[in-house]
Order: sequence, then C-alpha cells, then structure tokens
Amino acid sequence: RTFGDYGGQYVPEALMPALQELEDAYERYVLENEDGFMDEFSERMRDFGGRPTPLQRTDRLSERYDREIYLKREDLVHGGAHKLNNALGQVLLAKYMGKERIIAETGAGQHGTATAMAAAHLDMPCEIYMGRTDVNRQRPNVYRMRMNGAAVNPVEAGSGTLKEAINETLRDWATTVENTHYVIGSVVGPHPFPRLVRDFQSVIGAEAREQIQEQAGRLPDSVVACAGGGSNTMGAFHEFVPDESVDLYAVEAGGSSLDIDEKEGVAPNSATLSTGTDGVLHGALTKLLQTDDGQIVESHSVSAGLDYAGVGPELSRLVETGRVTPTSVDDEAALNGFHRLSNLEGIIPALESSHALGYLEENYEELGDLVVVNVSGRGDKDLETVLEETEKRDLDAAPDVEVFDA
Amino acid sequence: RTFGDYGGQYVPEALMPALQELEDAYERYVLENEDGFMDEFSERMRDFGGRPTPLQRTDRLSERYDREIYLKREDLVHGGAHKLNNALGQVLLAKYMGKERIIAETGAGQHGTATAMAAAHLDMPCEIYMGRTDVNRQRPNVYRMRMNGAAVNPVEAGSGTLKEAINETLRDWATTVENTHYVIGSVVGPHPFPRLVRDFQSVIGAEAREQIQEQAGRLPDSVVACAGGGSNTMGAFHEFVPDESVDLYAVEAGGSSLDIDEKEGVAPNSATLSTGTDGVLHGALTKLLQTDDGQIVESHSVSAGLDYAGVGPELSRLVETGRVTPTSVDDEAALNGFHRLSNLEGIIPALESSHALGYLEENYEELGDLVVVNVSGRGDKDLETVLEETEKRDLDAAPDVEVFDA
Amino acid sequence: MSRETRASRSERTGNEVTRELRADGGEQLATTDSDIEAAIRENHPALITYITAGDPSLEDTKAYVEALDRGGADLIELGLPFSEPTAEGPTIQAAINRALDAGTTPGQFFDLVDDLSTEAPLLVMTYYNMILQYGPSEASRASKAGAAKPQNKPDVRPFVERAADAGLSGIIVPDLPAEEAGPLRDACDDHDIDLVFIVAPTTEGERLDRIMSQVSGFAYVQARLGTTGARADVSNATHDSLTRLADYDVPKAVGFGVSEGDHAAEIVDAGADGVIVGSALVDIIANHGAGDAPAADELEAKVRELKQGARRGREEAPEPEQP
Amino acid sequence: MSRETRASRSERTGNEVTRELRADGGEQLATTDSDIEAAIRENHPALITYITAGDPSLEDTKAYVEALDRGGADLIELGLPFSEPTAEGPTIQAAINRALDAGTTPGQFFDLVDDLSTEAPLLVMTYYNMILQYGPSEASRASKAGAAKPQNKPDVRPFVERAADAGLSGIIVPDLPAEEAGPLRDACDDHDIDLVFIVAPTTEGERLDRIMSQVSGFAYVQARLGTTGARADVSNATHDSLTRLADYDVPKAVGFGVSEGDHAAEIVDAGADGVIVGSALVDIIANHGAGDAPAADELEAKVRELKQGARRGREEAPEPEQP
Repeated sequence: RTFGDYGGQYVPEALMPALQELEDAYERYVLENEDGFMDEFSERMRDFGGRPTPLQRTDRLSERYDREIYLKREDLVHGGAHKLNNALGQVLLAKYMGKERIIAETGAGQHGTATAMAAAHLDMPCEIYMGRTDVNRQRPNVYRMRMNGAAVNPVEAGSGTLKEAINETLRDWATTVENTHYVIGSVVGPHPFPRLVRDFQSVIGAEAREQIQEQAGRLPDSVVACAGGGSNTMGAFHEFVPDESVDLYAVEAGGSSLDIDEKEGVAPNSATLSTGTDGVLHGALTKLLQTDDGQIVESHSVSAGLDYAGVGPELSRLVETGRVTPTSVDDEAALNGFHRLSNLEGIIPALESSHALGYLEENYEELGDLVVVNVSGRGDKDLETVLEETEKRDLDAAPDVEVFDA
Repeated sequence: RTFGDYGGQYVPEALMPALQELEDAYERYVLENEDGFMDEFSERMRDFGGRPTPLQRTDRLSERYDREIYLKREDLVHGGAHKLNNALGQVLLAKYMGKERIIAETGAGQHGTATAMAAAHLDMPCEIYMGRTDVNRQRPNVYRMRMNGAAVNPVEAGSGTLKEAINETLRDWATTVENTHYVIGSVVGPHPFPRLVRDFQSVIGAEAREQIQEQAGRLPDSVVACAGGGSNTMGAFHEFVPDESVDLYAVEAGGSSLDIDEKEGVAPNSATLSTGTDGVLHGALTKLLQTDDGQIVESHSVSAGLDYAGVGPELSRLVETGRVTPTSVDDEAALNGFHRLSNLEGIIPALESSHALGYLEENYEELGDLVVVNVSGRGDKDLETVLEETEKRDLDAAPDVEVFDA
Repeated sequence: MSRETRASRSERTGNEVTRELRADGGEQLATTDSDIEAAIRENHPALITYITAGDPSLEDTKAYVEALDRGGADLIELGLPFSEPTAEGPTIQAAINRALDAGTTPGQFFDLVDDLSTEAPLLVMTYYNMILQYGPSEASRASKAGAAKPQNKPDVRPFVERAADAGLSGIIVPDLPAEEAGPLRDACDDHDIDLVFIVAPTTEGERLDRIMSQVSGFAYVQARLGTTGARADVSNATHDSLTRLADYDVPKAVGFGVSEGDHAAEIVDAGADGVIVGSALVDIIANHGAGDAPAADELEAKVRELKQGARRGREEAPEPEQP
Repeated sequence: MSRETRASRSERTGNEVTRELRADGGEQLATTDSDIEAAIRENHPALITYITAGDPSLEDTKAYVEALDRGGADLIELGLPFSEPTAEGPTIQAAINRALDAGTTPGQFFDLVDDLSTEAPLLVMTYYNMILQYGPSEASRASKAGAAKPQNKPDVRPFVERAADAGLSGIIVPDLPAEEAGPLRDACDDHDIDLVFIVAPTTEGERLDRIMSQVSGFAYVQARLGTTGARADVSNATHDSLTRLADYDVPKAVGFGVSEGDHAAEIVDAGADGVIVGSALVDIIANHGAGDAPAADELEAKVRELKQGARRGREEAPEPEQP
C-alpha cells in the first residue's frame, strides 16, 4: 500500500470498501490478466488509441546538442496526450468490475477529454467535474467532452481549478461509490490508484525501452519527462527503474520562482518534488506544496496540466532514494522549449512537455550521449496561452510576435 | 499525363519546365526509389508522422448498422489528418530535387499546417498563401503554421478563400519556379501532381487493405471516403481499384442543395463529381462547378476542407468509368455524422470525414457486410463551426445545445 | 452477545480506560469512562454539536461555543479549518473557507480552546494533514525556506500533546480510516484523548470490526453516503447502520444531515445514543454574518430544539433489550 | 541559319499561310502573311496593346479600343474575363474582376467585337476554360440543370468559329502550353486565326522548338518570370530571351512589365519586333472609373508615347544581320 513511507489510503471511511474492491480488481485483472483484461486493454489502445507511438530520432535537436536526442511521441495518442492510456484502462476496468457510471475530475481538460473519449468508446455514462475558472478558460475541451456525451459539472467553489474539482469528485464518489468508478487522472490519490495508473501508463517506457534498443542499439543514458501529478513521468520511467545505468530526470514547473509566499498561501511554481514537504493530500502521503501549518497552497505554472500542489507518492519515494533526479525549469524556459520544438522539428508540444524540452536545452551536457525525452502531449490546446505569454516576454526561441497579428 | 481525357498540364508556359523537372523527379525518386527516397519517406512517416494508423473495428457503429464497420484512423496522423502524408512526401522530394524554398496554398489551414510541419521537420523555408477571410476565421491554424516557422501570406483578392490562395500561389510559383517547389495540397493541379499526391496518399489504402484482411480475413465489400479535392479519397481507394469486388464510394459535400445559382455564380454545395461538368481549372481538365459560360462558381460546404469547385482528374475518370460511385450528403447529415461518431465512439471526426459517416448512416444497407470508412482527420479544428451550425438546427445526433452554454 | 470493541479489549488488557458501556442507556457508569463517554451516558440521548473555529472569527467562535453550551449541547466539536475539506458538503466547506479567509491558524485555535471553559467536553475535528504538520521543529521550518533540503518526517505527537494541554477530550479525522490510524491512536492513548472513527453505510464485516476495535469516545455513524450537510429526512442507511452496530458496546452518535428536532427524535428512536448536528448550526452562523456574535441567541435556541427532539425520541424508543 | 518555325514549315507543306518573315524589319512581305504578321511587319516596331473587355463596361471598352486605335496601336488584345486569372498580376486581375462584376459574358464580348472596326487587327486573350465552354449545344446545357447526367465533352470549335465570324485575327491563351494546344491549333488553322504562344524566360531547348513550331502571328516573349504588371525596368531575362529567339523566323513581341516609352525603346533596341503593353493602360482605365469613357484621351496619349518610344528604339537598334 505504500512506497517507503509514501502512499497509503487517507480517505473517508465511506470510500474504503471501494478502494478494497478496486485493489482486488487491480490484482486480478491488471496483474493477473484475468478474463484477458490486459489483452483487451492493449488491443483497444492499439486500434482505438493509436499505440505504439513512435520513438523519433530528431535531426535538428540532435545536431543542436551534439548528441542523439530521441522523442517519445505521446502527442500522437488519440486525444492528443498520454492521458488516454490511463483513462481507457480505468474505464475498461470499471466495466469489468460491473460499475455503471464513471466520474473524473479535470483541470485543463486533458484528463477529462481522455476519460470522456474512453467512456464513449466503452459506452459508459460519464460525468466530469471541472472548476468554473477552468470551464471558462478551456471551452474547447468542455465542448469536446460534451460532444463525447459526457456531462461536465462546473465546480463553483474556491478558485475554481483542479484542486476544487478533485475535492468535488471525491464528494460525488463518497455519495455514489457503490455503482460508480472514479477515474483518477494521475499517479496520485489513495492506493491502489498510484500503482494502477502507473501500470496503465508504463506502456510509454516499455515501448520506448524496446524502441531505443532497436533503433540505437542500446539503452539510453537518460530519460527526461515533465512532472506535475506524474503520470507521464512514471509512465516513461517505470520500465527503466531497474536499469541502473539510465538516469531519470523529472522536470517540474518552476513557474516564475521556486519560493513560496506563506502568507498568501501561494506558490508561484508547481515544483513539488524539488521543493515540497511531506504531507497528506487527496488520499496519499507524498510531497506537497504547503504552508508550515499544513494548508495546501495554490500552485502556479504557465502549463495548466502541471499546476498541482501534490505529486505521485511513488515519485516522492524515487526521489527520496535518489533513483529519480528532481529538477525544474521556469515558465520562460518552457515557453522557449515550446517554440524551439515547433520551429526546429515541426512538432508543437504541450506546454507540459515543453518543460522537459526546456530542461534539455539548459542541461544537455549532463544527459549523456543518448537521451530520450517524453513528449507527453501535443500543444494545440496551448496556442492561446502561448501567444499571450509570448507577447509578455522577449523569448529567444519565439518567432517575432508581430507575425501573429497579421 | 492524363486519365482518359482528364488531367493534363494547363499552366502558363513559364511553369512547364518545372513540371517536367518534377515529372522526372517523380519517376526517379517515387516510382524507382532512387537514392532510397521512398524508404526515407516511409521511415519518416513512421517516426515523425505516426504511421501506420490503426484500422479500428467499431463496437457501437457495427451494432447500430448490423454489419462490420471499420474505421481507418487518419485522424491519428501527426497534425491531425492525412494531409501530412502528401506534404511530407513533397517537401522531401523538393529537398531531393535541390529546391530551396517551399510554397503552398491553404484553405481551412489543414494543408498549410501539414506543409509547415513538414518544412520545419526537413529544415526548408516555407511560405503559405491563405485567403484573408480564411486567415481571419482560422486563427489557430495560422498560429500553428507560424509557430512551425512558416510565413503566412494573407491573400486579399476576391472572397479571400481557397481559390484565391491557389491563384496567388501559382503567381508566386510563376515568379520563383527555379528554386521553389509548390506543394499542392490535393490530387489536383497539372500532371504530375495528381499522380504524385495520390502515390504519397495511397499508403492509406495500402495499410487498410492489409489490415482488413488480417483483422476480418477478407477484402471489404465497400470503402467510403469523403471527397473535396480528393486526396484522402484517392489515398483510400487507389490500392482497392484493381479489387473489382470492392465498391468505392466518394462522398461529396451536398451543402444545403445540389442546385447551382448560375446568375450569382454560386453553388451551395461542393458536389463536383456528382453534379459538375468537364472543364479546365488550376492546370487540369476535370469535373468542375462552373456556369454555362465557363466561369468557376463559389462552392459551399459546412466543411471548409471540402469547399472546392474542382476535383482530382483521376476521380473524374474513375467516376466516368463507373469504378467509383459519386454520392453526396448535405451539411445536416454531415453534422449528424460528426456528433454520432463523437458520441458513440469517442472519436471527434473532421467535418470532412463526417460526410463519409453521414453517408454510412443513410445508406448502410447498400454497403455490404464489411465496410471501411476513412476518417481522414480529427475534428478539433471544427468545434466552433459545429457549435454554430448545431445551434441553427434541430439535429438528431447532437447533444442538447444548452449543455454547451454552461 | 456483545462483540469486541476497543473498550472491552482495553478492559481486558488493564488499560486505564477500562469501562463498560451498557446498551440500556448508560445508567450504569464504569468508573474510568472518558469525559466523552461520560457526557453521552449522563445526558443520554446526547446532542453533539459542530461549528467551525474561526467562522467568521475566533472571537465569534468563543461566544458561539458558549451559546451551544448554554443551549444544552452535551459535546461540542470544533472544526480546525483545512484548505481541502473533501468530506464536507457545501455548507461546512463555506464555513471553513470563511475561517481560513479570517486567517485562522492551529496556534490560534489552541489558544481559543485554552480560553474556553464549557460544561460540555470539546473535540477537535480536522483533516490528517493539519495534525501531521503541527509544530514542526525549528530545523524543519528552516528546511522549507529553500529547495529540496532534508526534512524531518511529519509527526502526529506535537498536535496531540497540544490538544491534551488545551483540554480537548477527543479528535475526529474524516480522512483517516482505521488502516492508517496507528500512530494517531497511539498518541491519543498516551494523552488520554478519545479518537472517534466514522462508520459509513458501506462499512461492514471485517472492516467494521477493525474500526470498532480502535474507536473510543463514540462511533460517529454516518447517516448516509455523501458529505456533511443538512437534509430533510432520515435515510434508511441510518437504520441499517444502527442495526449493524447494535452489538458493539460503544456509544453511537448519528451525523450527516440532521437538521431538525424531529430528525433527532427519529434517530434516537432508531437506537442511537446521540445525534450530531453541524450544518444546521453553521447555516445560522452564515446567515448572521460577522459582528458581535450576532447568531448566539439563535444558536442557543436551535440547540434547545434539537435536544428536546432527541429526548422525545428517547421517550418514543422501544425499551432496549438487555445485553 | 533560320531554325524551323510553324511559318517556314507551313511554307514547305503548301499550307495557305505560306509566308516568310524577314528579320531585317519586314520590308519584304510574303503574300500570305496573316493580318497580325502584316500589322507587325508594316508598322515595325509594332505596339501591341491590351485592355480587358467589359472594364468597366462594354460601352467603355468600345470607346477605349477606338482610342487605342487612334493613338497608333498596331495590334489590340482584348481580354475576355475568366474568374481565375492565374497568370495575371494585381492590375489586370482587378480589371477582370471589374469586368465580371459588370456581367461581361462571352456572348456580349463577341457582340462587341462584331461592332468594332479598327485599323489594328484584334486578338482575344482568355483562359482555356472559356474557350472550352463556349456555345454548348442545347443538350449539354440541359444536362447541367440536374445531377450527374450525361454531358457532351467540351469543344474548342464553337469559340474559334465565332471568333472568326467576329473578325478576330488571333487568340492568346495564357494557361495553354504547346503540349495541350493540339485541338485549338487545328481549329485556328481551319479558320485562319493566329494562335499566339508565350515564350517564358524558362523556355529553352526542345520546348522552345516545340512552341516555335506551333506559334503563329507572333511569339509573345515574357519579359520576366511572374505575372503581368507594370514595372520600372527591363529585365536581363528579356535580353536573354531575345537572344535565344534570334534564329527563329517569327515576329517577337515583348510583354510583362512594359509601362513607359523608354521601356519600349530599350526592348526594341534589344531586338524585339514589337512591345506589348497592358497593365499601364489598364491602370489608366482604373484611375478614371466608370462614366462616358473618361479615360479615352489619356489612353490615346499613352499609346502615342509608347509608340514613339518603340520607334526611338528602332532607330537606336543595331542593323540586324541578314538571315
């Protein structure tokens, strides 16, 4: 139930039987492939989800950094990000468990759209909780979810973002737990979610590990992935954890600064692994951005998908043991990473993934001769944000802003 | 140089040497794989483009229509549509030919974004012509192109849409033909473009043909694809043309009506194969929407990507010989097709592809027991249009419009 | 037959909390009853009230706690606000936000409790992270200023120690199931503080046994699935839960949705030893806004109505069987 | 050595257009010269003018054609507007749009030509689809009303026939390269109409031979890559093209960018038999707008200036070598 001291099941009593039921299903269907669950999952991820995704050797980045840079192309998964790996896995598991209804929270909308797609594909009723602020600023994702037949429930409480949406989904689940499965969107939450989500996402690293050996003839020197909640991170890392020679870099959102404003309860970053302290949030003991008193602070990042005050407990543990190196780059480095990949390689990455690319730019010399960077999603969803943020700054890698005015 | 009477090279004299040069390059690199061109093309489409795309058996559509419905998932290609197949092929060919600059036209922006991506990937300077009206209503695609490093040149002439953009690109090419390659976006234009584009796109049908035999054990009874210029159509059909048992349906945009307003020079549809007459446009003899006098009319469709008054000459020929059945569905059927696939299968299709799905709904009984429908692209780009158009109508397959207001 | 609970087991092991709860209404007190158990037994059926500390200010809370006490509350739960109150419905969630907006800290909370002297024993209700983070050492505080420095592991003991000092009789932690409660249970034992667990409608079988073997003070019976919040009826789940719990020899108090005297009556009628009222009281506070404790009189009257309801339920209740 | 052209080949095959163009300026006329060849030869160096029919109205066009004729134009090209003028620059593109907005049709165009009697021979310049679609049979018209009915194949002959009836001497089709010109070439031969081809800066080698074997009237030498439009200088490409064409015994006229008398002089100086001016004239028409042919006088003056420029060039030109 834990990773070292991290993890656990810090949830209201009413949810405990559902977690036990889920743990049982996880063991039978996921670990033991009962009723061919994992076979069906893999098949659907292939035919519906578009797996395997390519591992692409880059021409121009490799030249720029004078080493072999490979990109794992999760931006090509159906829906535009790795999120479907988990969403489809959980919705399918809920079906095997006989659940009749799916709920999920979403921040920027990526997990919500993935869950809505998976639920439509598997014919499961689906409701998505989303903070009012996020609903208003992520309209296209709201439309996508609704077009996939999901109900989107705006959450009016608090700042109307991810944290409030999670809280509200937990409340729904506490009421409907008997027939409803809560599809958590990352390797967070109470046991068994961190393991379950990791296992569904570990296909990323499993494919990449096989592909890099096929294409480059050996294991990479390092794997770089962005980390918010950490699902693409654990997905990319998991299969490499036993490979001691492979360095694993979790790149967090450094936002505008790594300091916390205790008084205002605000962190201008989401660098939980790098700067957080141990505590309990959303069902697990893990690293958190919190005040000395234990209040969770508002995190911030130019990338909505990394904007979370917690992180997966297994990542906390892997950082504690030194297996994973926690790092961060700030908003500006991420924006430059976004523009650089768009311009040099013709791939518009998600702002989340752009953090990994920003880290590559700043630290490529430490990463060895053969580097795998996980491009966790595509950046179409981020165009407006990037334009706004680019206008405010003088970015090295961006086109002249005037070109967007024509 | 022709398909029956269709095709040819009706272009200004200044362009003829470039077409001859291209024809020569087509024969050497594409047909004869000189210098391993086709190998490199295939490899890049795999690693950069995400090929092969899945052929997905649908659960819910198959049940709805009581026959096996398979979808060819071109929506999963990098960039979100089949367009990259051609754009990458041509930009790579231009590189092999020693050209130093890429130009292209774009209507809704799909071909422009695909070309900009390909040009960035292959490090080629790139300029895209786009009508002013289209620039204004397709901002996100303009941003994507510019983020990929392409210049986007608004064309102020006429109605500011695709036709004007093509005219202007031809003018650029007539001036710069010695060092510039014009990446035409569909199986239209003068020889050898219709063959060249078809060959790059034929990977769709080649994969689908192999996949359906693997998955269903036999060739399909029919293949259904939408048709505007016809590149996804020819791409899907080409490998099946020799299979006499496979019926091929080209579904055009019926718009609001199949009639032409001769006086206004306007067709409220883009059903060129279904209703057009022979004539010469943009370099080829083919079926056109034109007045009795020979003026090209403004075509219309809810789907910008199908909104073109011409069509590929090879399709004109295949319709003439009876090998391809020309059909059309109206805007409303396409919108219902869009909503139906989104809701039933968790796949939001492009409005273009939605025409094929609208045809499936209306005519499934004629399509045999095993049907392949080409989902040529994803519909994220169409969300705003679909919302607007859905609000105007009472659509069977759409969610209640109020749900989008929350 | 009475099934084993923490109370009966403690008795056997000679623990100082040795006691016996009689299911016939608490007439027969064991000498080592905790304050909480004693309060329930002596005032059976007991009325347990909840308000959030710091809503809308700690000064108001002091006056409101005294009003609850005057009105006849037998136990008073004070919420220590946490930023992520995932188990609460909209009413208490809003109260917690008001308290946080007012700047309520754990330090101030304990200062308030130090200041209070009520007839009814006090409990603190808060989320586990608030307990874990309380009173870090100077070294640990320093570590938070910079990035990725070594950090002391969070510990529950400073919180429990301070709670005992302040005279709190019990702790309720809505996000701490029995499986994770070991450290806190131990600390509470060391300081003679009761640790109340929630029994949900979904709690059955082995899990019910596990909870009942750890609970002290009373079992908080969750009246229905979902979150806290006033509701218009009493659910079947309440009856079912009380039936399931009948054989355990620990007081049972029912919460989640109790808003009127008639509810209290019905719940006691169904066999509960007490009713817990929170959202209905928080609503009153919310309706009066800030100022000079303007809701005090209304709170007092509401508590009186509820207490009467509970008593009415007792009169209507069938005579319990002897264990 | 004179390389083979359509003219010299026709002579050998006994075709009625048998003629010989002398490179020394056309003093020596072959008896079967076409109207166009005769006009160039007799007025060497010739001034060829272009305006768009229907810009801004057909009535204006009639007056403007007469003004061009009065000013000394030796040949007059009339544009029949097509909706997709891909070979034109912005100036003529705009003129074509004005003509289309005015509702100009091929029928009206021919009616206008019927009406004109100018000293200078007239040519029509239009895109190939306009030629293909002209005068479909009643059956074909009917087929367009409904969907997917059988249709007659488009045919160039009705257009050429009507052009001959109207007294047009030649046809220029900017989107018809020699490779696709067979049917139109045949039809033109049958009606004694010249078919002018464009020679681009990129036209060389075998392709140049192929074009020159089909051209009649004159070779339209495209001064530079790109589209039509007035420009401030004469490009090197013009000189190169004229050098490449020197050995072909057909008149060469240079167009694309000629806007001033000095340009005309320089082009003739470089060895051209004529200059073609379009955009500079269309500009004048555009500047005057609609009304009672308000641009007529200015057009006439401009043509006079250009004609003088061309003559000046001739005087400065080196004596051509005898073929």
